[in-house]
Amino acid sequence: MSVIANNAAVKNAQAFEPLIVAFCCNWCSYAGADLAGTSRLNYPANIKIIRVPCSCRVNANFVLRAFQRGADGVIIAGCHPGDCHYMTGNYYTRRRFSLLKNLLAYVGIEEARFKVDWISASEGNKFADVMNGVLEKVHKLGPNRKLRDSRWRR
Amino acid sequence: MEKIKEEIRQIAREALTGKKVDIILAWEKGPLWYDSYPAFFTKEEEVDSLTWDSFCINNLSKYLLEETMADKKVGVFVKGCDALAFNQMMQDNRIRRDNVVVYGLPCPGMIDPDKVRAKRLNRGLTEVKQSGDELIFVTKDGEITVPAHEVYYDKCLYCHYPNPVVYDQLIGEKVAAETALDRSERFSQVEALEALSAEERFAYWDSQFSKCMRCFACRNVCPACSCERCTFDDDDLDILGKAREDSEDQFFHLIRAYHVVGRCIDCGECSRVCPQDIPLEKLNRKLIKDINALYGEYQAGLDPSTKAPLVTYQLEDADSFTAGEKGGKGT
Amino acid sequence: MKKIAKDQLALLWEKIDQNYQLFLPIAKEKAVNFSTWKEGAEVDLDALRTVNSPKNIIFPQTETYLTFKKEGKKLGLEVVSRDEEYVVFGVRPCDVASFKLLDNVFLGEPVDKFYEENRQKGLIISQACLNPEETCFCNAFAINPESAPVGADVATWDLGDLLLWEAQSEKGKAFTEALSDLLEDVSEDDRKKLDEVKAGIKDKLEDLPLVHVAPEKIEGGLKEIFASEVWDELYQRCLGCGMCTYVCPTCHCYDLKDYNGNGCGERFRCWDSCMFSDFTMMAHGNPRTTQKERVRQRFMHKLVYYPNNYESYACVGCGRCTERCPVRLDIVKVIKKLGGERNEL
Amino acid sequence: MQRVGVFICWCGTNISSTVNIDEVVAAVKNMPGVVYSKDYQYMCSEVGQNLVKDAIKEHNLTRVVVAACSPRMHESTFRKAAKAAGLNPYLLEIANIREHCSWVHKDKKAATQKAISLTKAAVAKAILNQPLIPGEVGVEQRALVIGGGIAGIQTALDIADAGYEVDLVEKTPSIGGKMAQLDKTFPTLDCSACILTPKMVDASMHDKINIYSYSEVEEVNGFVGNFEVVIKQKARSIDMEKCTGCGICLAKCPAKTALSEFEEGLSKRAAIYTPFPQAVPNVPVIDRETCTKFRTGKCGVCAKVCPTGAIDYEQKDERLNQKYGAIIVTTGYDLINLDSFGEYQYADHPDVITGLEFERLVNAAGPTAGKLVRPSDKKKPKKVVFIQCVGSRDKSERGKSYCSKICCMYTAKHAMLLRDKYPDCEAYVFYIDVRTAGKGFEEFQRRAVENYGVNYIKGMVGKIFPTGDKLKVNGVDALSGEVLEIDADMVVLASATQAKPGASDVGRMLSISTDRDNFFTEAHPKLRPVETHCAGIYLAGACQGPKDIPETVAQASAAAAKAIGILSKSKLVNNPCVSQVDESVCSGCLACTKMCPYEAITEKMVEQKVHGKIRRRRVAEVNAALCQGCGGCTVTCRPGAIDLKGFSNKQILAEVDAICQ
Repeated sequence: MSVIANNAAVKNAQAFEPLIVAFCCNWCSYAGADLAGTSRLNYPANIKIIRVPCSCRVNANFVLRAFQRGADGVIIAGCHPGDCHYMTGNYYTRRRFSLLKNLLAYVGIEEARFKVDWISASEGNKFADVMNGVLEKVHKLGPNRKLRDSRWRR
Repeated sequence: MEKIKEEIRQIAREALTGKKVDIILAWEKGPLWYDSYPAFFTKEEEVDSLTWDSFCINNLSKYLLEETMADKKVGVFVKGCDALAFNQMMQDNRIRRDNVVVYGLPCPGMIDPDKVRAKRLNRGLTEVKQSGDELIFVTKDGEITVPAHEVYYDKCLYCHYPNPVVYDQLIGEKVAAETALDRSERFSQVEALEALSAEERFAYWDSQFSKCMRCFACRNVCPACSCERCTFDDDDLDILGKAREDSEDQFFHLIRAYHVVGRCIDCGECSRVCPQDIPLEKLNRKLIKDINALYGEYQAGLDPSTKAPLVTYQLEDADSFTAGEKGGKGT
Repeated sequence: MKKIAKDQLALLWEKIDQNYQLFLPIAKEKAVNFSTWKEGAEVDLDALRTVNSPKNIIFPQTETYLTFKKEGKKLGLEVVSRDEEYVVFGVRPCDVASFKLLDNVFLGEPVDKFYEENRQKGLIISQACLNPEETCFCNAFAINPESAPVGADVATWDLGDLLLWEAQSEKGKAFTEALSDLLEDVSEDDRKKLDEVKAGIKDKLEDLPLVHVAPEKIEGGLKEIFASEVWDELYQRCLGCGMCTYVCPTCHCYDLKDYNGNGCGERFRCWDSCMFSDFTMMAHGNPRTTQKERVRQRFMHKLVYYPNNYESYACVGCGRCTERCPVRLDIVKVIKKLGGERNEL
Repeated sequence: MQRVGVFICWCGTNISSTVNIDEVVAAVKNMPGVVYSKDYQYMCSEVGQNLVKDAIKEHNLTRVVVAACSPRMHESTFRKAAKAAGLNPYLLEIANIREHCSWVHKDKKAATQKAISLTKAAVAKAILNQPLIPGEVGVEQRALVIGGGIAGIQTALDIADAGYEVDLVEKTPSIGGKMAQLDKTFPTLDCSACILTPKMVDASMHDKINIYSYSEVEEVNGFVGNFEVVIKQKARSIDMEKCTGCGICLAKCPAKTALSEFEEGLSKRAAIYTPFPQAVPNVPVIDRETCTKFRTGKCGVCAKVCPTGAIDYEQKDERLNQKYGAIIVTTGYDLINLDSFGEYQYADHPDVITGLEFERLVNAAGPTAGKLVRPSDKKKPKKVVFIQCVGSRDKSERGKSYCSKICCMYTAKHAMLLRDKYPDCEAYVFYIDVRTAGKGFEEFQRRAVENYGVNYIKGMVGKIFPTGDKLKVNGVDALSGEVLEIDADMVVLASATQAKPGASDVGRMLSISTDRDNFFTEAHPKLRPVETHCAGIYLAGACQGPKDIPETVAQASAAAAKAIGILSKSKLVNNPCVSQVDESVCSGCLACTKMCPYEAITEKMVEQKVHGKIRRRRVAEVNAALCQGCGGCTVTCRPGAIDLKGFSNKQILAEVDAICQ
């Protein structure tokens, strides 16, 4: 019995392939992701990156759209505050998404599904860590149904 | 208020006859007891129907949009919250200040018709008179006196700015700015929601949002929603469809609230006009509360020369997402 | 005529629900709307006026026509149809009257097949208004709130502990028959009581503040009313939201849209509002460019164009816009402004 | 309908070992808009690029997607190829299936699926791409150097030697900077003045260099190639044309009460003064706060004695507007204030001095004419203690967390100079570490220990107690654990260096960023060390971080080379991925202008025909030459009236949709 139950559990876990959309700024986090690649670090294929010039280019619309279209988690990654290629862009990111993150939590989106972090071009390791961290938590939460458009087929 | 009404009429007449303004924006009374609505006066003789009573809830600043007014000179009467709206629209560059004469009206509070109905005071009601802190409901069968705070809108009970923060001319005496309820209490409902689990919160908002008919009354009445063309009406970008779909309702409400971040004056008009009674102020206040906690107290509309919280920053700003979280309450 | 004790109603809902989709006025988060009954639902038969009118059931805000699916280079299409027969309980006489107005539009040639199917699959149970509200003015359109309205398959009256029940149509009779184990025959006393209550309503109606509304007093033809200066003043406070049209039981303009859902999708019809700036948007732009024209369009349609086509006003005096309009630009004020008022009853 | 061609690179086995190329090719064929697809082992090779070029022509491709390595690697390569084939280069998109896919995933199936997904997103984006044409702007062939220390002088000379006009703006009355104050320089011990003065003279004599001393940059607008700068020339009270630099006024001035800045306050100077004898320009200034004439209206001695009538009490500040193609910031550094280091008695005891004061005390032209004596009693010291890292490598509030870099070397130099002058005088150096990374540095420091007998003690000084005419220095030898007590005659503190107090203001004025210590930030710590994030503005010297002279000079020449690179062009091309405003939708709220880091957005009035009526409206306007394309404005814009070319709202949403399939 227990073996079968375990198998079922394993099967369920396998059946759930989370989708994580990560918006990465071109100068730090996208380059950090490149470095993670160059260093042959490992993170799961469920994370898919969209390149933006700066984290301040990310519109709340994009985040919600990803959830509508079936993303199980969304990440925004930018340069560390003070290191923005555009000098001050990420200071605005910080304010904008501090508020959005709280708002999403407030309407019941689990906090682990939306992550903002600062990853520099030299932090390939951190990039992989952050991605793995989010994925692990999202995996535990299971598929996201909230905000999701019932008409969209993934 | 009777006395002030006469004064307002006089001012309106003089402004129109003296060609000081082309239009006077005030209120007029309809056939029902609560029925005070925005009115545009261009002739002296029309002013006789101008009213000022405890039902003049409508915010006239919203009508001052540059394009609405073209190049006309407008005299507008503003209550405390309307003045905040006026300033917010100034900050958003949506009012041409030199075309507007602002008449400030200290506001004793406005009556919520729903509270009157709940008390069954509307039966045969013909008129409501104000007398100090009490209101006299005149019905066919006699008069009933009620403490004013029992029937005022909730927002009036928390109101910190009953006296207009901007005006060219103030009419009547300023009223006491003490709030009937503790101002910090306006976040109590937000805190109650924050205390729930994510699942409970989602269930709550899902059932609220799913009532939405997408009539856009909340947006169109909002003084912070003054865009030339709302992004929701952008067919090309197409971020919001026209179907009744939970996901789109949620999207609409989150983005609507997010678009007024730091610009919402907390006038509560969105909630008031919602036909489905969706408590939109709980979204707005959550954001106001977080701004206050993360970036310091901020009241939109107080000073149009300040930068709204989302178009400025401090080097040492807190955030709500990194390990060293410094403030703001997520859950 | 039949009756059922009010405390038995839950059993009735359960029974109906077994064979039909059952719509009732149900309170959810402070708003009462017609929605499908589930056990434990907060049914509110006292609510005179649901926020959304029951139009939403026969002509839903969003109605999917067809779904499509991409298979390689081909596109598979499938027409969607309403699957279940349904019952709407508690439709007020004014709202029942509104169904006829919608029928005029959708069931005239060319027949709207989707609407037709919706109507055919539905059974309407009316509930008389024994306590009209101050914003009601259905009498202006010759609707008797106390009566069994034409168009209802079953009419009901709420007499406190009792609900009186009378089948009106063949469909209603068969339906009543099927529920016979829950319904009993009325007594003479019950009938008498009903007559008393009905008579009482007449007086109440005369006391209503909007009783003087009389659209037939509006003078002038289409062109004169269209050109009237009244519109210049009326529209000014309109905020351009679509609330009046969405809560209105008679507004019936719609848009057709597609949803692209990743290799599959659907085409749906959805309500539209003549108050919106993108209403009837065409390649060259919008034919009505200002809010004045939009406001005029709405009321001309209700009071002039529609009557010209169907010989009745496209308003049933339900009072939803009177109650809800954020700036109180309701049809009563428009009718009065156009001269539609009588001095004596 | 667009005709998209997709090219999938194997990158040898780099991609193909983890991603099943065949599957990707098959999937790509079904993507909407794709009319052609091709895989190849090395798409970036000439053969691979030719595949792209040929296919564009042969199949009339209107959009191209290359699924290969990171766009940071070869986007420009493929864009050039597209351009060569007659396609606007910005119609090409890269799907990163190497760094973001094959290299980070092991599971072949998952990696293949992801590669398909990323390619699909790139196709979806590419379909919405618009041809972009970089704008061109002219270049003002003139450079501005802010700061006249050795960094500024070197930069100015290099640029001027290349044939371009240079304006060198210096805040104080003379160029020369900190280096002019030094006595000898490590590690060669050659005289600072001997090597600096000729450069100062060169700069002043150069026909391409204009020195604005006693001047400050007040306002900077514009952008690379076209900076518009306002320079404030402070009133010198001397007519520079007439003054011959004879120096009579300096000698005759009765108000000799001000502390000399150049001598680090170790001596006094007159109200009319040149900072030091070799000053360039050799024209004095009147310090109006000290001058009796300005304070009381009486005096006027200088005017009376001036043989050429150069004194002009009525002179006013003047403002000069000038345009530049490039700006080099060389504003230098300062020493930290030692007031909060009470344990060292710096503020209270005259014989506790800083290293820079020591330089003046040993300098032949200094306040003691080179005689090294105690400031208090002018006696020759017998024992001198040097303390390193005063405020450097100090994480506490009063200190600086970084290493000031120059102190180890100059302390060794000071100790050697001391022992050289007075072989009988003992020298003790307290240090945390001795850092001598530099050519000849280690040898230099060893000489101090081995040849000059300087006592190096690893450890910090706890406190200094002035006892009689001695300074009792209490320290710990960290190696032996022994508590030391040295009766010193003098203590020299190697105080930390810091950014100029006004650096952050300068940064703000120039729109360049400063780090947490207020040093200016370079564009990349390794690969772009003299550039800033603001195109056309470069950094040299200690304003970017602590530096010694050789490093400063090297960086100065590097910055000059970068500036020359700009000045030598007649036109510059812009990044075409800039924001643009849809004026019909813009509400004129100008939120975008408030957040733009480059002040690239301004307001303008437009006249629009709305429903047949002319309406005058306020709208935002982007200066494409200033816009750097961060896209932050697009998010402040609620209705989406401002959008970023190349990364438009629709494009990113399309990518999201495609990725979520």
